Amino acid sequence: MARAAAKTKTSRDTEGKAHTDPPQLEGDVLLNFYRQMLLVRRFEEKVGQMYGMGLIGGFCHLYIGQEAVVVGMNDAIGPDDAIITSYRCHGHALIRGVDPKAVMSELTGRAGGISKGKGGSMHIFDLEKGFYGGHGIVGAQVPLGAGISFAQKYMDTKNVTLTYFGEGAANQGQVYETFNMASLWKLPVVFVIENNQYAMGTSIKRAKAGTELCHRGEAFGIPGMQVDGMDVEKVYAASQEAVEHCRSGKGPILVEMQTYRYRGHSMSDPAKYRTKDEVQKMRAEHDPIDHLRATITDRGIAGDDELKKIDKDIKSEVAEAAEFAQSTPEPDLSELMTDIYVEDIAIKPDPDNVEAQAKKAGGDSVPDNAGGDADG
Amino acid sequence: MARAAAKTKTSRDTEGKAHTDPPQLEGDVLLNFYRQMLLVRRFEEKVGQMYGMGLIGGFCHLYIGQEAVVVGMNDAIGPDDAIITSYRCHGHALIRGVDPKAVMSELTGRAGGISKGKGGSMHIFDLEKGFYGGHGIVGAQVPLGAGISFAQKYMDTKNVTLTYFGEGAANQGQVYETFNMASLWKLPVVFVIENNQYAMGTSIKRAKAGTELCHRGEAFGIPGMQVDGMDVEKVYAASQEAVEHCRSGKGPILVEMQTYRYRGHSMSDPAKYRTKDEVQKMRAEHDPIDHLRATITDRGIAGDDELKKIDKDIKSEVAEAAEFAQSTPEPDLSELMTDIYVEDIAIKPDPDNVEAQAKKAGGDSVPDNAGGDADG
Amino acid sequence: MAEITVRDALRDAMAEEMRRDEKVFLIGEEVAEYQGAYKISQGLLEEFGDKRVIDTPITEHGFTGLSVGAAMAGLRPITEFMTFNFAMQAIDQIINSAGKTLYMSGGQVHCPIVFRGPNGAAARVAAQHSQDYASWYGHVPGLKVLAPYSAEDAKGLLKSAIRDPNPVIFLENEILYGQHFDLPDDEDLLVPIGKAKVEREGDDVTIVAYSIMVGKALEAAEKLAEDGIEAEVINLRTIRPMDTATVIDSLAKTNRMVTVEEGWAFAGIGSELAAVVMEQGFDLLDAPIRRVASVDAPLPYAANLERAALPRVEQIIEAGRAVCYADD
Amino acid sequence: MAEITVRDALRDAMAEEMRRDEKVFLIGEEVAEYQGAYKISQGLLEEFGDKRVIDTPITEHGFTGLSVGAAMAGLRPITEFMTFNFAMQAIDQIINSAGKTLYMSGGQVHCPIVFRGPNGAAARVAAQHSQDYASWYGHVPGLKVLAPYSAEDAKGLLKSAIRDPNPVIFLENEILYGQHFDLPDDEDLLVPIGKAKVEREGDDVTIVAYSIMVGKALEAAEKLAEDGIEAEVINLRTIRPMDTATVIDSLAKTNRMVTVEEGWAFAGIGSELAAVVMEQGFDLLDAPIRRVASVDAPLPYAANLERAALPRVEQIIEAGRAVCYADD
Ligand SMILES: Cc1ncc(C[n+]2csc(CCOP(=O)(O)OP(=O)(O)O)c2C)c(N)n1
Ligand SMILES: Cc1ncc(C[n+]2csc(CCOP(=O)(O)OP(=O)(O)O)c2C)c(N)n1
Ligand SMILES: [Mg+2]
Ligand SMILES: [Mg+2]
Repeated sequence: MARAAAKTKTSRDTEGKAHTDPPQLEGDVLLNFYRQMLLVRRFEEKVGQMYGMGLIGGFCHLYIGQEAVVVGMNDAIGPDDAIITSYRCHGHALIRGVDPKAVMSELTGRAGGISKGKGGSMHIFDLEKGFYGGHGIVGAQVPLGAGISFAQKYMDTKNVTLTYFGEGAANQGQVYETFNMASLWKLPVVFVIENNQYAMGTSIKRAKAGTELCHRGEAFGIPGMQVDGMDVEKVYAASQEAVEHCRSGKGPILVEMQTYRYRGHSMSDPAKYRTKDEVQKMRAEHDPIDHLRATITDRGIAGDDELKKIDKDIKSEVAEAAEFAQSTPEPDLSELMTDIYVEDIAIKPDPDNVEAQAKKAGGDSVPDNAGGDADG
Repeated sequence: MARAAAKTKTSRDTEGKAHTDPPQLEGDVLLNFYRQMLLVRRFEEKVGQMYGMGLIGGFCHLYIGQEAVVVGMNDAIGPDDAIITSYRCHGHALIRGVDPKAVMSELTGRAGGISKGKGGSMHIFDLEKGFYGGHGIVGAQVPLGAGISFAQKYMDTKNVTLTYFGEGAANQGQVYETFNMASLWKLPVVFVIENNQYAMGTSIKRAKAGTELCHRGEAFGIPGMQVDGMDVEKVYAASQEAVEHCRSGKGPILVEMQTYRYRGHSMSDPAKYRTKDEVQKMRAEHDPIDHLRATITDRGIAGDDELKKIDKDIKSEVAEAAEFAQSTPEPDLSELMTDIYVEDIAIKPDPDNVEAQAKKAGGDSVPDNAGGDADG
Repeated sequence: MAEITVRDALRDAMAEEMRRDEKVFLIGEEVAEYQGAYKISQGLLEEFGDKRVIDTPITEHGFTGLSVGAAMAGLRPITEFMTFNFAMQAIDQIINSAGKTLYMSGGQVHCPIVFRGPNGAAARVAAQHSQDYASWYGHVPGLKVLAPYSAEDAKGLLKSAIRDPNPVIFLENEILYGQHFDLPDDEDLLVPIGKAKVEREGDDVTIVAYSIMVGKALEAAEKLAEDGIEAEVINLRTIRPMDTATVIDSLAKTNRMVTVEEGWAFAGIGSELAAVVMEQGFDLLDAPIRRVASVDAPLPYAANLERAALPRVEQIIEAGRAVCYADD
Repeated sequence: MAEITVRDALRDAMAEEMRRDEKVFLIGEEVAEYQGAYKISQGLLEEFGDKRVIDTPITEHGFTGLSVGAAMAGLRPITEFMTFNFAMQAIDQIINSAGKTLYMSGGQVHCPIVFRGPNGAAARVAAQHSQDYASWYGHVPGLKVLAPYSAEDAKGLLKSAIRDPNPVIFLENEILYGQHFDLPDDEDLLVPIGKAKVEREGDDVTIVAYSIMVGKALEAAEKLAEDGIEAEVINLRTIRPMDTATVIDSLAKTNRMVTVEEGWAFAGIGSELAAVVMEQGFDLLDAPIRRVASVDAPLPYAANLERAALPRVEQIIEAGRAVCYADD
């Protein structure tokens, strides 16, 4: 897409017609989407429960409400493509194929966790699946994602990187530095803004001056799309177009996904910044899973029984993950001093043996979760 | 200007007609501009000489070629308005009314310097004149400038802040963070991009993706203007409009000044990144002082003799400054430990008395200017 | 005297100073409508309005630079970082603009600003959210660096910081926010910057700590006392300028010292104390100083590893006994 | 053996490693067409082309994050900062992304990257352009931190850094770039990371220094020798992981120590050495350690003040004599 074509399509205008009326997908594709979205939903619901029971600590951000985005985007990329996102990363990991057991055990901080329990909820990684995390600093994943796509281009792999970030993150300066370089160097990166309307307690209206977010790349020559992120078919259609744009060497593209999170920002958020009605209305009228379920039954792809069976299967998959995440042991104390350097050089300013020190750490006075009224 | 009006005017299109054919200015205004531009030119030429003689050290960036920008902009603001800029700040200081002696002595690092010799070429400040520096970190002055305008609005002074930065700085992320906040909060700040085509050795073409710089604020709701920065009358007209926009409470505005620097980026720049021809052509065809001189004589405002007299006066003013800057002594060694804190608490990790230490610093082994082949 | 949490003490300090001086305002992410991510600014928006309690977009670099500019132009910003980890985005503006401009301008450009927010580990928030920046900021002349422990510290030091004409880094601790302390009812409670506080007297060993570690040091001191070792516990309160006189005076009495910090040991506050004692109190030492600090690793999420990573009371006790040669 | 400047040694190190490994590339401001702001990358664009020698816009935060991402995805970036002062814009990506991700990912995400550029004072470039970041980066586990002095250090350490699978901070010095040193003609010159070098042997006092201060320490040692004091000069070479064994071994011989650094003293490298000696060599000390460092102020521009601010040979001599009680 040439510079002059750095225009923005919305899912509403005629130019973007393809998005308003995306081609109908095959039944098994939709069923697969349904299964995936439900997996994320049920997984996150379980996470919420387990957090309430004190089995998960620290900051924990659920993806409930936004499932259509990750599910619809993921289908456009192959196993050798890459994705990267923020702390709100459980869904991205699951849909990328990371074992739910390994994700859930990371959340409980156990040895069976995908990061050995050392990263926690915000830091899920699975390099074998091209999943680059899981990053805690708002906006940091944006240049990182461009860097992964830089490597893809450098090594001429023809792969692309999906770089997800929130609409709050879209105000961070490093995002614009990245837009400029990605455009200058025609990097194969799809910037996906998950606009769920809120950054913690700040509604987008209070944090963003100017135009819609999909236009924020235009001054840098990056075309933008605005997509209904609550409709997985529309997401799917947009993702195909965006990934194709990158893969064909035209450089970066920006996709604004309009979505919504139902839960608080993190587990301790009282969510006073919006009305219950607002949330209720979204759930009732725009829920991506309800919507897809209706499509599936309307089109006669599957009946209630089949859908119930899917739900049941997923519930037991999630239950199994939860079970595993409680039975896998805590990491061995020796893990404290590994993975600091690739060669595991332990640098000890203290003459005492640190491992031994760690081993002794039984009788403790630091409460695990003291003061954890945080909201990061 | 409402969000919808966040449009860009160029000095070339019809909408921007006012800029292509600015109203002719009074003779004495133009003569005053001439005097000011010449002051900057002659001052900087002298600085170049003195640097060559080793009287000035470190990084030193001349403003030659860009004089029309500062001179034309300055006339739109009053004594209680504020300005802030980068390290390329001698011209801004002089036109803001800082005594040439105090500027030149800062460059020689002497007690008579406006910053007592402690800041040097990149760090000229004169708070009495509303001149907030003089900043060495590319882009850092942009949020600082917005902060000054924030204070102006907070204290309801009706003043505005001119915030200057280079086209290279315009890629820094903090600029976009600032655009967003300045627009959200309708701060009275004029962002002036001095687009002199090069950031050190990097031509704008190699560093900027996308559209013209004047459009870079639009996504944030900031209207932009593109102005011929080699023509002081056009700069003047644009500055009136921009300052009026801010002062009337409409929020920030962005002015891209298309200009050119004749000299290297700093004193040690071999300038191999552009041809001698390119520079020669700009000097011959677009020199802002030549252009103004022609206007003045063409319009019969003044004759050669009067102009020569101005030149002579300025040369002696500059010579006097240079003279003073060499005769004023180095700062007293006690200055080493002042101005660290407002109360001058000297925190000494070393038990020795630091002032005494400083006093002894005569016989020295650190060469003043060793290795100074830098280009910062 | 009333019981008060550190959280409320901080809020009260800001509210009192905002009442006193119109130029004081609070700016940061979620400080206004949300009442602060950690609810430190509860009620301030209501009392002072959105002109003086300002929510920003997520743009640390930008709003820090903007605050610094506002301070240079005569206001007195309190700039909240949701945590100090995020201040790394903005650290150039803190060091190069706020910290150095007074000097570079030959004394012309003042920058009266307070940068505040939680510093160090919270609970199970993992490596990117848990760094202790005391030694980084302490390293830099031009800044003042405070690290309160109790509600008295929090309120009195924050009030002093807001009135101070220099840039002040105010390092809070998330775990302490909910802790209760006695606090005198005194609108004018100002704790002086640059003065340490002896929290507990003792003749046998000096334990120097700051922030949350003061509590752990006091706990350790109680346990040590059971074995007949009386520890003097010093709460540094100010990291820069450091009150070395109080430290050396105590050492003159005890001749032994343990330093405790939550940060990493390398080039930390304990290191600085070791050097200070070398220079000012070497002959006073009957034993080498021992540092207690976090293990030299990013902070892990797993509960057992996190426990093992952070300094523990037993380690302080052990170090205290070691410098007293109690186990020899 | 040939005479070579530190500048050329650095260039050669990069060129050799780029020839050896296609994944190595150089990225930064003005590194390509301009041949480096300090001409360190002279000739590299010509030899390796613009795919591997890449000019960036002025966007430290962005290009650092981008480099780190590229390293995570399997490349081996050399990321040049025009000076390390500008790395403050990007320090979150250095610490939180490059330094902590291996740990947070349980060992999955490697980040083989070298961040390099001049650090500390150049000549008369004033406060914002002159900071020494050795102790800041040295503080942080997950990073390795190197500070070469000679051409051999420069070349051999840079080659080791490029081959190292971890993030490495490589602190050069602008004043040293033009200095000549002998260097063995050896394509495979690798100086090991984590090992200090004894630059001069002596029995009376150990002087520990890094970067440009090694030269000053050697100068001071020559002068001290005229008075019969034989100094052992240790060039740390690596700040993290620090080779404390070499330091303590030397102390065991001399029983006296002076530390020299260009940075500020507070929580600096000298402080760390004081603490290390407390912990590992207290009984070896016949006198307290003395730190020589910059004065505790932003660096001034004026020639006389700058001279007075930075550590001088005479101060090292004076400290050396003091720890030997030569003037008593
Ligand atoms: C640099 C930085 N600043 C602040 C935070 C604290 N924080 C964590 S999430 C968040 C809100 C982000 O909102 P958005 O980008 O919209 O993503 P969402 O949480 O809605 O998915 C904030 C402010 C942080 N982690 N990093
Ligand atoms: C953050 C930062 N990065 C790099 C530099 C080094 N540097 C100084 S000036 C400059 C070029 C700036 O170009 P531009 O913004 O166009 O301004 P000009 O010099 O042309 O006036 C660079 C890269 C710096 N001072 N600060
Ligand atoms: Mg959001
Ligand atoms: Mg320029």
